[in-house]
Amino acid sequence: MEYSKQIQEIASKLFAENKIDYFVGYKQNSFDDSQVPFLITDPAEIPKLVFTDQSVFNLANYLKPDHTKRKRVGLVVKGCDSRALNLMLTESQVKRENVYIIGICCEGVLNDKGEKAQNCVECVMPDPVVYDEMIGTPAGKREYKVNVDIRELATKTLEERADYFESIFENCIRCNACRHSCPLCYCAKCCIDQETSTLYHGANTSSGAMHALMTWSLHLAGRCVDCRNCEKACPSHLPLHLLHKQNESVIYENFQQHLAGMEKDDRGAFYKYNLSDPDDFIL
Amino acid sequence: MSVILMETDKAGLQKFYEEIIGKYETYAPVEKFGKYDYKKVSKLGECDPESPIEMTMSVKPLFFPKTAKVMKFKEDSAGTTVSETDEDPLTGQRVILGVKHCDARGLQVLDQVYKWDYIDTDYQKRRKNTLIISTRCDKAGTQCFCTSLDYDVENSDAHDVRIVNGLDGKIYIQAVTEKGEKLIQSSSILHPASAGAPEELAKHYQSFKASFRLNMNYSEVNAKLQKLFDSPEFETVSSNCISCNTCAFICPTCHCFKISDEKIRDTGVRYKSYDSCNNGYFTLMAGGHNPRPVKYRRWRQRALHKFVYYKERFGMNLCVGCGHCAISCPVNISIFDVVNQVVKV
Amino acid sequence: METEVKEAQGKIVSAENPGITAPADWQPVIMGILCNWCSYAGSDLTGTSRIQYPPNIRIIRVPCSSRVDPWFIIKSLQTTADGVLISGCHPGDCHYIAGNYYARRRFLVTKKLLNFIGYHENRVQFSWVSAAEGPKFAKVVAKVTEDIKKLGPLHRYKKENF
Amino acid sequence: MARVGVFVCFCGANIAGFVDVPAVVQEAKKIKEVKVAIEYKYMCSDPGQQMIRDAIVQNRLTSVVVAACSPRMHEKTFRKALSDAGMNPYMLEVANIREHSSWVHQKDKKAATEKASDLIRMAVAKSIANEQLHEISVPVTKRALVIGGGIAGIQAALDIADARIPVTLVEKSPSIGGRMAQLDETFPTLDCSQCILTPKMVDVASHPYIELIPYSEVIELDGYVGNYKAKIKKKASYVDFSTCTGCGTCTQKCPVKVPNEFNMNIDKRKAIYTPFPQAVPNKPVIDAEHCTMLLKGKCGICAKFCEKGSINFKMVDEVIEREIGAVVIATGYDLWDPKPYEEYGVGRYKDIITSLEFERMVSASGPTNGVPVRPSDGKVPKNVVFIKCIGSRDEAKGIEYCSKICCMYTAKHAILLHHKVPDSHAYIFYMDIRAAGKGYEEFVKRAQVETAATYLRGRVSKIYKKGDKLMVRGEDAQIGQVVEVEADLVVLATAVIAPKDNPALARLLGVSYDKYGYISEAHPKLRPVETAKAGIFLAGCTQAPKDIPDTVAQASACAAKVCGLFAGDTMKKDPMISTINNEYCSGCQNCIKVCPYQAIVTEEIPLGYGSKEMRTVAKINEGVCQGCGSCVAVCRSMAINLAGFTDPQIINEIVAI
Repeated sequence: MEYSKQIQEIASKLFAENKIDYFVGYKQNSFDDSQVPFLITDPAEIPKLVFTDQSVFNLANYLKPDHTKRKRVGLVVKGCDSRALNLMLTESQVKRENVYIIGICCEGVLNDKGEKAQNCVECVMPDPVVYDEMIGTPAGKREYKVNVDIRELATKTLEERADYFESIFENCIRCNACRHSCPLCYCAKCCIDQETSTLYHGANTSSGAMHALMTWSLHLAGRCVDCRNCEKACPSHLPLHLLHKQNESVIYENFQQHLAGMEKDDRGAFYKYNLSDPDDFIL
Repeated sequence: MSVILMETDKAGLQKFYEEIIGKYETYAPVEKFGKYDYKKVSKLGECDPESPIEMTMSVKPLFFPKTAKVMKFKEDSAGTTVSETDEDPLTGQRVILGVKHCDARGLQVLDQVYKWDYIDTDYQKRRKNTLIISTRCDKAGTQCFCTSLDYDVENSDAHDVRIVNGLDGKIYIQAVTEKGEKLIQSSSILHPASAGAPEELAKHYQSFKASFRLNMNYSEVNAKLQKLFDSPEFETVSSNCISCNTCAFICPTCHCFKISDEKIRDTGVRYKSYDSCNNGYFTLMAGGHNPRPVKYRRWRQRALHKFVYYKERFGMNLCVGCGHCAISCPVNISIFDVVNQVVKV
Repeated sequence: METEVKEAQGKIVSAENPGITAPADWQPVIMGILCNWCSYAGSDLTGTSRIQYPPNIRIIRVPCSSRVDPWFIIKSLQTTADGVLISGCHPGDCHYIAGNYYARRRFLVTKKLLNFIGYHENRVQFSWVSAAEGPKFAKVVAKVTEDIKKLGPLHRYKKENF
Repeated sequence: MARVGVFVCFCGANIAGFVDVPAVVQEAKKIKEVKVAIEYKYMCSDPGQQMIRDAIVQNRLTSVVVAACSPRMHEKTFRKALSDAGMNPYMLEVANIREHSSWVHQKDKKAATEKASDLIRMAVAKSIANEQLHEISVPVTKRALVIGGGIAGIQAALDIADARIPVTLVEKSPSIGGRMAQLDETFPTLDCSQCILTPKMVDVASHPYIELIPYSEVIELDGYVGNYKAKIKKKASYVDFSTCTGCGTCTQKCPVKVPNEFNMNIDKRKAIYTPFPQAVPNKPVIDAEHCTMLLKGKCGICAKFCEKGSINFKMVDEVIEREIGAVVIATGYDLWDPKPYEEYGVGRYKDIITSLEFERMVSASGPTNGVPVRPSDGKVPKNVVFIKCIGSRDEAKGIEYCSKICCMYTAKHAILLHHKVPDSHAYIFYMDIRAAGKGYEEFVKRAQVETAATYLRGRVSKIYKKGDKLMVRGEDAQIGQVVEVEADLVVLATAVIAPKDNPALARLLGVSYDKYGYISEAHPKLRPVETAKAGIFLAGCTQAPKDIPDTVAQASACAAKVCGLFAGDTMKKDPMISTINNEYCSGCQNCIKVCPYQAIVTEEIPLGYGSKEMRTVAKINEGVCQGCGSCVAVCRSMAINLAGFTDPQIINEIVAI
């Protein structure tokens, strides 16, 4: 997957036609083959733009208010990124006319071990679901499979699961990188940081971390698009995807196979209901 | 500066470690989720004192924990009564293995702020009762730049014992402080180093120094930065920062914290936990005013605090060049690149 | 996901971490969050008809089950409660047209997630109790109390024991 | 600093018998914020309330906790006590230690006592987070919309208008009057329907406070109680009512003949027509489905003969808007189509008719000038068989419920038949005679005695033709034999059903309706004239089958409700509704998606202090919000809170025990 050329062309075209105020893409790191997000306002920097299977970060993150200042943006998105973008559009965080979306038909990106990332192996929608311009050939929707780690954990005993997750919460340092790297965590002030609120549990203990991460994952339930920005951002390398994939699997099998951000104007699973939703778990 | 210099071989070093773990309450890098963090260990198998710097968290939490109880309180008809928290687990006599030089230097830098106007007794206690055994890296990490800062890495006195893997296959163990001397002398495994040892150490340091990707002229950078408060460059260097706080939380010298009370029924505990100046509302005031609402101002604060303000106040550079921030940063912003770009323009 | 409850002579063993035990006469605290129009009225009816049930439940009144934010549950489990019971109107009976349908979705996901990270699934239970179902409310409370007594005290993620 | 007073009630022995009240009081005293804790026999009694009032004043309390019976019982009582003591009534919390403790743990006093003090602890903790709330007042538009111009609509409109409140009366047919206008005489008094109805119709037309909009439909209603906005579609009548004198020439000259639905299609009307002679307004309309001019563009005779030139074939439907404060639904009823009764030969035999067809026949102004005739040969029938419960009480073919009025009007028909055709005889097959009502039973007796109508208890199993007669075979349960009656005419008392467009209307008004399509009332006993949606009321058969007296009574009840609603310039409203904190709102608008009342809208606010850039946040419409809290639970940034059940209050409760 190597689309640097096309992206550079499109970017220069957009600047030339004055369609955008700035462009968000990827830049090669000098010290290794990894890439970082790259925001340009000056067309002169366009040649630095690249896109390969190292273009990991979900750039929809840069549509959050404190980045965009509501300017017109040109943006490169992969399948999962575009789903996140779709949700940001439905939740009216972005004005459609303010983003020029370059959708990439993604063939999967690499993890830091250099092999295809897990979420790409399990990806249900490699093609962009919303775009102004598409690069690559659409591969089409794939069949949804329950995450391998979830399946494995489900076979463990309650106690084992409890121990495992307690170790996760113990190792959390509550830097909130997971939240800040998530394109869908755009709240003006996150509820778990509202010192004044009684929900607030500031102590950086395992219970504090559990509280924060559980609340966070429930706020992303039915919205998470599995881009794994959070996991990559986590300085303690915690397997944060577990919480999201768990919710996703429950929602998928119980709520009409709902997957976040697949269709236009699709609201998160918690903002709609169906009369036939499961009722058997209720006494 | 102590002269005691011992030597041994790989096997000997392992024995030496085992001996220490046997004798003292020992902390060492333990792998969890692919990241090494300093935990209490009971046998050498659990830990890896040679853990690679990219994969290792700072040792700071052993002195300034990510969260600590400040006090307990009880509320009833008598009013509010405050009481001491139970014994702090980190204040016992202990040895820490596999500390990086930069990390140890970080503690030295932190000491300044903790013995400044307010004396943090807990911190002091933890420092006093701790013996730090530091292993000098053989090779610099991709983001390391400790050698180009304001301290002498080769002869750093930030740790008590220094371990160097000599290029000649021998392992040299050098005491830096009295505490260190006692430890070494009490050991049965080590034997005094041969005559050529100091040269070996110097050679090793040279090869180590040569392996750095990042180098800068500290005094020049520091001097220039002092005049660059209004540099527009801060905006460009911070353009793709996502204000995620990671850099501050894993930094060995960041020391901002917040206070929170947790109350159940009529009793509660007051906690002191990490906080970060990258946080959008770190400086948000009660009236609603926020002096650093945008990320470039927060970055300017971070850069200047690391490279100018702290130096001015305490004579030490707050950044120790460990590169943890750049490694952990989801978008690989390195404070090294930031300051150098700013001074370049 | 289900795991059986461990037994021990004369002691109640915590289902989540068997290290923790409690005396046989241990009494759990159960947080009951009831919607005002059906379940709370139902619980009042239980009282007026003098139907007896175990005294472990502590009742909180909310206007509608849709008012219940999942973190009420998390907070309860982290602080005072060994178990949580949330009750609302039967589907279709919601005083606010459809509140309980939204609530139902959140409840399912929350329950499964809590079970996933290591809470026994009986720690958090839900019920539909109408204003006329006084006897049912008593039955539900009795069942939940029984379940949670079996599970023993909740220890994990409790805010540090003061 | 919070100062809380705790007041524990013995409730005689109800609480004190099973809870150690003094111990509970001692426990309460241990709580930091509690400045005073008092026990008393009956807190709800005047002395009890006096204690509360005094304690508030003496101890400068900031909130009050009453530990007694369920808040559903006495919350209002104690709130009043608070406000009497000059305290905000919403600083009260009730700890329900009777229904939730003493009455349900009668065997275990210790546990009951512990639980009671925990409940108090929770209430105290909650009350600390209570905020001062004030009743919300919403402005009201003092105009009522009445949908349906039958007797129910007419009565409601007149009563409301007489209270000098403007009314807009919307009727879908060209004239008001509804079903009652089709009736000949009414039971049990046999006074002429027209004679009592038409004066009211005229009143409506001439009333200064009534705006009559005939031949039109409500197509949209938004807003909330006191502040609705209705869109009304006026169907094109092709006649300019302002100039038309109602002379009727056009109707005479019109060549097109169409079955006359007012007369149950027994005779014909013209394509331009007034439904019946006393129609109000008495202006003709053109039936666009049959007018050759409108269909083929030929004819236009009516226009030629109209001196006023009121005919306008170019006229189109017009939508008008009205701002209104309340709605009365009075859409009346339809009649069930007896086709499923094949064994009776419905549809095959001309001489089987429905009651309303019979009603029209015996009506003096009807198609047959008041004489019943056989549709087949126009002969006057001698033997007439009336069959009741056609479709009613018949789960298999029709509906389960009883249509209520059939027993009475069938009796009436028997009497009328006797009046019109003295030598005739009426046979009435029935399941039960339901004659509950003033003078009803007597009326049935009158039918049985005076007109010697033969009442046969039992179902009719078959009707077959024999010559030009109809043979009605049925069982007479009283003698337990199969009987056969030779009939000239068979009249079916068909069931009353809800108008078929009721559900559609209910949806657009946002009210609920039952499985039969009748509009549901808010409470079957205590709120029978309100719908669940505030400010929308119902009158007459749109709710369930009713006779005229009931309908009129309910219509007047609606009027009373509407007048009550409009009594002041503003309405008072419970303040326990959602509020939004703009600072935290991220404008994701998910609250809008889950709000069952469309009570949330968006508003644009400056990005920061004095900033030109705007951002979108949610805004609660105080008038609409009912305080369910759905939005609060889905608000991830915790920008929304529900007054009276805020997050701090609930969490305080959780951590208090």
